[in-house]
Amino acid sequence: MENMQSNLPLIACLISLGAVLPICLFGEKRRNLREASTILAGILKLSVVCMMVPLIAGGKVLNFTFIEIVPGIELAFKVDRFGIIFALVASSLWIVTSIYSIGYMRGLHEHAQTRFYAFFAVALSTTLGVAFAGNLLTLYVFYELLSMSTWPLVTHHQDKEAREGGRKYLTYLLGTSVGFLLPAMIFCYLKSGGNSLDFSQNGFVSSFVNEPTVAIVLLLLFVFGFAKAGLMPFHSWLPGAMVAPTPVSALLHAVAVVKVGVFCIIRVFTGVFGIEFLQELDIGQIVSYIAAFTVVVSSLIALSQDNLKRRLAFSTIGQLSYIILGISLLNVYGITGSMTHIAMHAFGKITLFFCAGAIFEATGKKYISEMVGIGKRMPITMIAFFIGAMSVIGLPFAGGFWSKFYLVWGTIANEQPVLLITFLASSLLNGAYFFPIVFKAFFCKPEESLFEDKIEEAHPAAVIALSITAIGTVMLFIFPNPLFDLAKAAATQFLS
Amino acid sequence: MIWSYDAILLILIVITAIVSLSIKDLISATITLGVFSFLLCLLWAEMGAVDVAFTEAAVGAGVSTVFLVATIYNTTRKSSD
Amino acid sequence: MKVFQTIIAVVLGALLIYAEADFPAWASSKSPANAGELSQYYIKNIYDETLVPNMVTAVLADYRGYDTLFETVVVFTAGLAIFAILGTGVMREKKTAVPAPKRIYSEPPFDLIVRISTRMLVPVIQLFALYVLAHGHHSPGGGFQGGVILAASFIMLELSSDLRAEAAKLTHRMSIWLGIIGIVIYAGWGTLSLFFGGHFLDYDMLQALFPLDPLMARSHSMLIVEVGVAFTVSSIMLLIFRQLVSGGYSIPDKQA
Amino acid sequence: MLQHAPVIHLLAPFYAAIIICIAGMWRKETAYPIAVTALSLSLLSAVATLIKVGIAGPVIYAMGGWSAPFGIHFHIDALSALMAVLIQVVALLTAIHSRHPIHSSIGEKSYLYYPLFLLFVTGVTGICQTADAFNLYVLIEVSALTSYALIAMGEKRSVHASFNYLLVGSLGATLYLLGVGYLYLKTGTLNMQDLNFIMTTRELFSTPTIQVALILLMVGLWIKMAQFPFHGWLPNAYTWAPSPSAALMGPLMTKVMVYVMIRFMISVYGLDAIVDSMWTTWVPYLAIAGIVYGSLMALSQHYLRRMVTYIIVAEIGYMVGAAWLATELSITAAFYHVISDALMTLALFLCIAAMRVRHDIRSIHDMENIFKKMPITMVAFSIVALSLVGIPPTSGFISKWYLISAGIDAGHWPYIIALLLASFANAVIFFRIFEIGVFGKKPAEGHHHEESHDKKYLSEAPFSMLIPCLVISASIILLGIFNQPFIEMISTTISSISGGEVLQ
Amino acid sequence: MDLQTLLVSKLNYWIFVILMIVGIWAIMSKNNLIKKIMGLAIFQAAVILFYVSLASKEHGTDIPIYPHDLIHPEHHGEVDHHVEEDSAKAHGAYEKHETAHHEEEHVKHSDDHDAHAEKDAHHDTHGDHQEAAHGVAHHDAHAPIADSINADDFNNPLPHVLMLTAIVVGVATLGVGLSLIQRVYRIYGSIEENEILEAIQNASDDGLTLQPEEEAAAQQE
Repeated sequence: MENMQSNLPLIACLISLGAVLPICLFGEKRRNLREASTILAGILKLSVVCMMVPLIAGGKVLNFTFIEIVPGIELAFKVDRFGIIFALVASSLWIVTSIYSIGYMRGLHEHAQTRFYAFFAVALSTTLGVAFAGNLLTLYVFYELLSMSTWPLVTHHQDKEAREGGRKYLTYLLGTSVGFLLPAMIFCYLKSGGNSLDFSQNGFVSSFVNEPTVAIVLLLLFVFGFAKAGLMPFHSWLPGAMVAPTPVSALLHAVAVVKVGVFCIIRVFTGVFGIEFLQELDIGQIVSYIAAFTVVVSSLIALSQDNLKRRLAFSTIGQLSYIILGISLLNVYGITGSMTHIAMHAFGKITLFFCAGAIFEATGKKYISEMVGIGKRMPITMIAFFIGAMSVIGLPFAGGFWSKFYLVWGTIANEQPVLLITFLASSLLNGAYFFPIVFKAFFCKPEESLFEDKIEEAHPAAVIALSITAIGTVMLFIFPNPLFDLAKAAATQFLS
Repeated sequence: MIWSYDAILLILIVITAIVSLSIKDLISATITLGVFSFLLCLLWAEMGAVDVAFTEAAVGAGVSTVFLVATIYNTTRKSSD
Repeated sequence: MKVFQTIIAVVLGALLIYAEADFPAWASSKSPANAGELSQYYIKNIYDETLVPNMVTAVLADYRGYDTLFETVVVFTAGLAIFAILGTGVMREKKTAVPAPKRIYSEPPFDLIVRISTRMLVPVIQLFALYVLAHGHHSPGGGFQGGVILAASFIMLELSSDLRAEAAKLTHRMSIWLGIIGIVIYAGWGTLSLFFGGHFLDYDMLQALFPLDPLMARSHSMLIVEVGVAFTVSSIMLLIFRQLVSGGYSIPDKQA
Repeated sequence: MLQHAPVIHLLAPFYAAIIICIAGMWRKETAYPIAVTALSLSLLSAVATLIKVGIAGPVIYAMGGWSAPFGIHFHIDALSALMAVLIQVVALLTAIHSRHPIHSSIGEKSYLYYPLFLLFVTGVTGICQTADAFNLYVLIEVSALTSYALIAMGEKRSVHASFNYLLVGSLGATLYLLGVGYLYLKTGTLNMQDLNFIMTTRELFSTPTIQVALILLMVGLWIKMAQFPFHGWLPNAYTWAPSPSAALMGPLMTKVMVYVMIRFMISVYGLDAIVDSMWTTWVPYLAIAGIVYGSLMALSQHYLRRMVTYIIVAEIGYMVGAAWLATELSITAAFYHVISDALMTLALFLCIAAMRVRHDIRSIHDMENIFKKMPITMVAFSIVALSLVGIPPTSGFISKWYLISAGIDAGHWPYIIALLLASFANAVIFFRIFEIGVFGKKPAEGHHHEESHDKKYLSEAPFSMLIPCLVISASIILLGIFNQPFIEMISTTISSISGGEVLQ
Repeated sequence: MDLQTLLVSKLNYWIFVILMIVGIWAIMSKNNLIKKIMGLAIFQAAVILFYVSLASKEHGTDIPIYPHDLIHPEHHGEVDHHVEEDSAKAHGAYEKHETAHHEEEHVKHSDDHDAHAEKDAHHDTHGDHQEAAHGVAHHDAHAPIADSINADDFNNPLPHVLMLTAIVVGVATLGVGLSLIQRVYRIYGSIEENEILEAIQNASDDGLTLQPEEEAAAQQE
């Protein structure tokens, strides 16, 4: 596990930030060049991340320190296995989302596309910043910058609901991060005698916290501080952010924002508190019960939603709580499951969002009740939708199956019947709110079908993007090993 | 530093201060303030602070009364309270 | 609303009375201020270090000369400030004829007694003012008092006779000039000592300029400083009076 | 000449004011260049003094050659050197900024405006360096008189606002004078170091006179710095003043008074005497009231300038609250916030003035699509906004970090909650502005509408106003990232002053 | 301490407190602007009363000016004496100046403050400071009169100096205040606080634009 100085993580972060310049320069007049520079930046970023993968897989940890902001803490990157998994997911999906948004934005003749692509690129660079963050302060810096850069994307439509959604988005994210996270972080910094907040093997909290009540309060402050993970009391910004155009909600739900929330919570569990310390104090239980509650309630609400995107939003809240549930099990299977579920859910959910966007772009339909018989009109989209749904539910032949398998295995290993039941029940509920859509789309009676029989897909770029992600979901099921080896190695390293 | 002379001056000073603030007509209020300043000048002289007395007389009483009268000249003479 | 203010005033009074119990007896020479090392040093050593019998002028112009410099700057700033605040009227009406308020510039009712007596008194007052300025070292007085009495003599002259004629003799531009000359004398003398290796306002360096012993150097530079102060104070007080009386419509200069 | 540096950066603006008075009467346009050159010269000498202090420790410059208690002298340690540099930076940038607004609004009297401007800078610089309590009163009066005139040259309502400021300001200064008188009565000296020396040797701190002196000093200084119950004069004064005066006095006048308060707390009374006094219990609650009041009023304002004044009142609450937690960390935090807040207030005033000049924007509702009209100024504005909210890379975040850590260190949780609420209120204020600025005012039905990209639409602020905005927002970020040297210098000075061995 | 001695021994301070209350009360509750300014003047005069009354000593102390006979003790036939005295003094002074200045320079910067900071007796440092200045005793007529003065029979000069400054500052503030009152009168046509606030309230514009000066209008009527 020897450390290695390298500025690869910095380059990876700065590529997309650098892409902002050509995007703004080309602007609206030379659109193709602008889109080309976005995709080029995406590919470059993915290549740099891929260059890092062999090094990390070989056990090295790349770190890069910039400047000491507060005595004892520097703005530092420390890339380990867990960070690289998330970075891979984020940078690969960015390329796909860029392709998709070309189709979507041009199809609907959206306004202010330059602003959209610029802020999208900034959001991605901050996401990678969070992925590579070496200590709690750097994590906080990029976490805040991500909220700032995604706000203009959420209020992209500039109409009433978009502004309400944007205000709600900011109130929740800024409120919880400044309200809970900042004091908790400073408390740790002060109480740990001013030495660094680095994510160490068994965390630095154990050095100054002994009685469990303080630990619980601190843990809850951190867990609710990262409101991006959408835990129950602070989740309603997520459905509110559905007003954004679909590539943004795809970014929000699959690629960057919510994943950053969950990523930070896992970092807090493993790097700040340390798994043994949590096991010893046995305070993982509380978080797992909160997560379980969120899973069940969000799945029930999703059932009642008629708007397709809102239903997908609530299903995301449920899936995120799976990940939090997994990490709070504090055993190898739970942690592996939660880490891999980040990737699996990302591919699954992004496909579903792309399909929702394609349907809206092609037919203008938003509500599920209007989508009876759409399978005949847009077969590829609906097949991709089916694959995505299978991955989210956790059925075989789609990536989600493996990660859910590990999560369930984790609950059994911990002899937690209650959590096991929640897992199974919520999988059933997932099925309950996804399969009716697919059945109605394909197997409805001819007289009920609202669409004629001729095939009329959405913008070709959009169809390509959603098919890539659907195929990706299936590939993840067939070749899960590279991802799972990384995840298992990371989990064992956290536990040892 | 004759104590009795000192006491009389102090009492007079307080009286002129309160009177100058309560007179409605501004010109006479200013004149009373001038009296207040000159009494102060007498008090300083009696207390041994000759330089301060001289300054109070020339600068404190002399010039500020002139400035006040000049301003009243340009604004109004009657005041509501 | 009045009740609220009286409460505040009374609270402040009570606060001060609470502290008064702890004051030393009123005129006791044992009180820390009077028996303190600072005042004892001043009373004992002023004549030996500055050859100036009037302790107050010595402390004012030499020991705490920096204070007095900024006091002169306060006076100069007040002049500038009033000129800036009230002068706005003048600038706008430059194009139109100055709508001088009728009362001020009309010929004051001709009053022989006032006119003649002021004309006789003014030179005496000005002489006294110069005496006060010059004898600041030996008797109470000095730059400020002398300057104000000088300004008072000019004010008396203007009040008794036609303000327009008087104002034309000494325009507001001239009084700002005099104010500047006064400050330049004072601050310039202080900066001069920088070039002779002393600290700012260190009067020992006059000895390097003229063959005088340092003590005489100090008392003479104090006189120079007092002259500077007198210049500023007299011209600025006159400027303030002129601005306040005419409400800012000072007589436009000849060339304007 | 270097050993006279402390005097040089005091006299440079002073002499420049006099030269402008003379030269201005003939050629009005000479005023601006003289002012800028003088201020840049004084900035250089201030930086030189700061470096000298950094290396050789506190610089003592005896005025008139008289030794410690008998004459007035400068005691320049790292705090006063930093304040001097801050003042010159703010003054220089405001002077550069002021060419356009002054020329347009009070052009013909610029030969009076700049001398008052420079005399204000002289007074404020003097305050930061003098070690004599009474001399501080005279310098407060110099800067106060100039600020009354600088305010009264603004819009119609500024005259009445300036008169109220005069009354309250003189009241505050005279209360300060009375407090110094009480100290002199008990100790016999006026020099700050000497006061501390005598008060510690004779254990005078508990005597009623010294306690009442502390009350008088603090009430006087709170009035001058517009701390919560005494802030009545500030909103009107800085809203109607001409924009360069507001940009000059907003960051400087109130912040220098906070410096004076800190100077009295640590150099005259000594931290250990203050820690166990009952002040440290009730003053933070007063500050919290100020923070909450300032933030709420700022939320409810529509006029930009008035909103900034209420933000100043809230920020003063931060500093006073932190200072009176009376630990070394909290005073370091308070002092660092003095510097970072001065820069932020200046940046706000400069950007708002730029918007006012080019697009006549006065209230939030006029700011429609301002990001398209003035992209560069709005980038500077958004950096400052993020800094006020406390988003990481900026100096606002670092000062919030130190303020909260001071709160936690002192275990004063209400103060921390007030800080967080205030930064959240700032977030609401500025994102409301961003919403209107970026997305336009009337919500567009549906989302198909074209936007105009023609050249006329895009009209940036004049060049001389744009440069200060950019320099300031860049310095906010730089101060945020490279804050260690400043924090280091401040904390060592404070610990050395209150650490017992009083540095002469 | 019974009331009589309390009242008698500190009458000045009582009057100072009363004047302070009158001043502050006038500033806050008087409606007329000129009355407010007069209240401020009274308030400042009260502070001056406080400073000067702490400077005076027991009865019979003298004004802070050295009496003539103390300064020039021998006045018989000083004409010829004078010339010789001057040259001696000039010579002695020059040579004394060299050492004093050098001494002072050195003393000022380094040890004077450390000596000052040490706990040992204050007085001797000043003693030797004094001796240093007079170490090279010049033998002419101007013998140091420092030790022949008893500090208690002169009033303390320092507060007098401070109050000189305070009075002049007070007048400067008064001048600026009165000029502001005149401008307020020109703009709003009245110097009563309540009338001014009404004028601001119902002023249609929000006071932002510098109207063509109402002053001209107010001035005409």
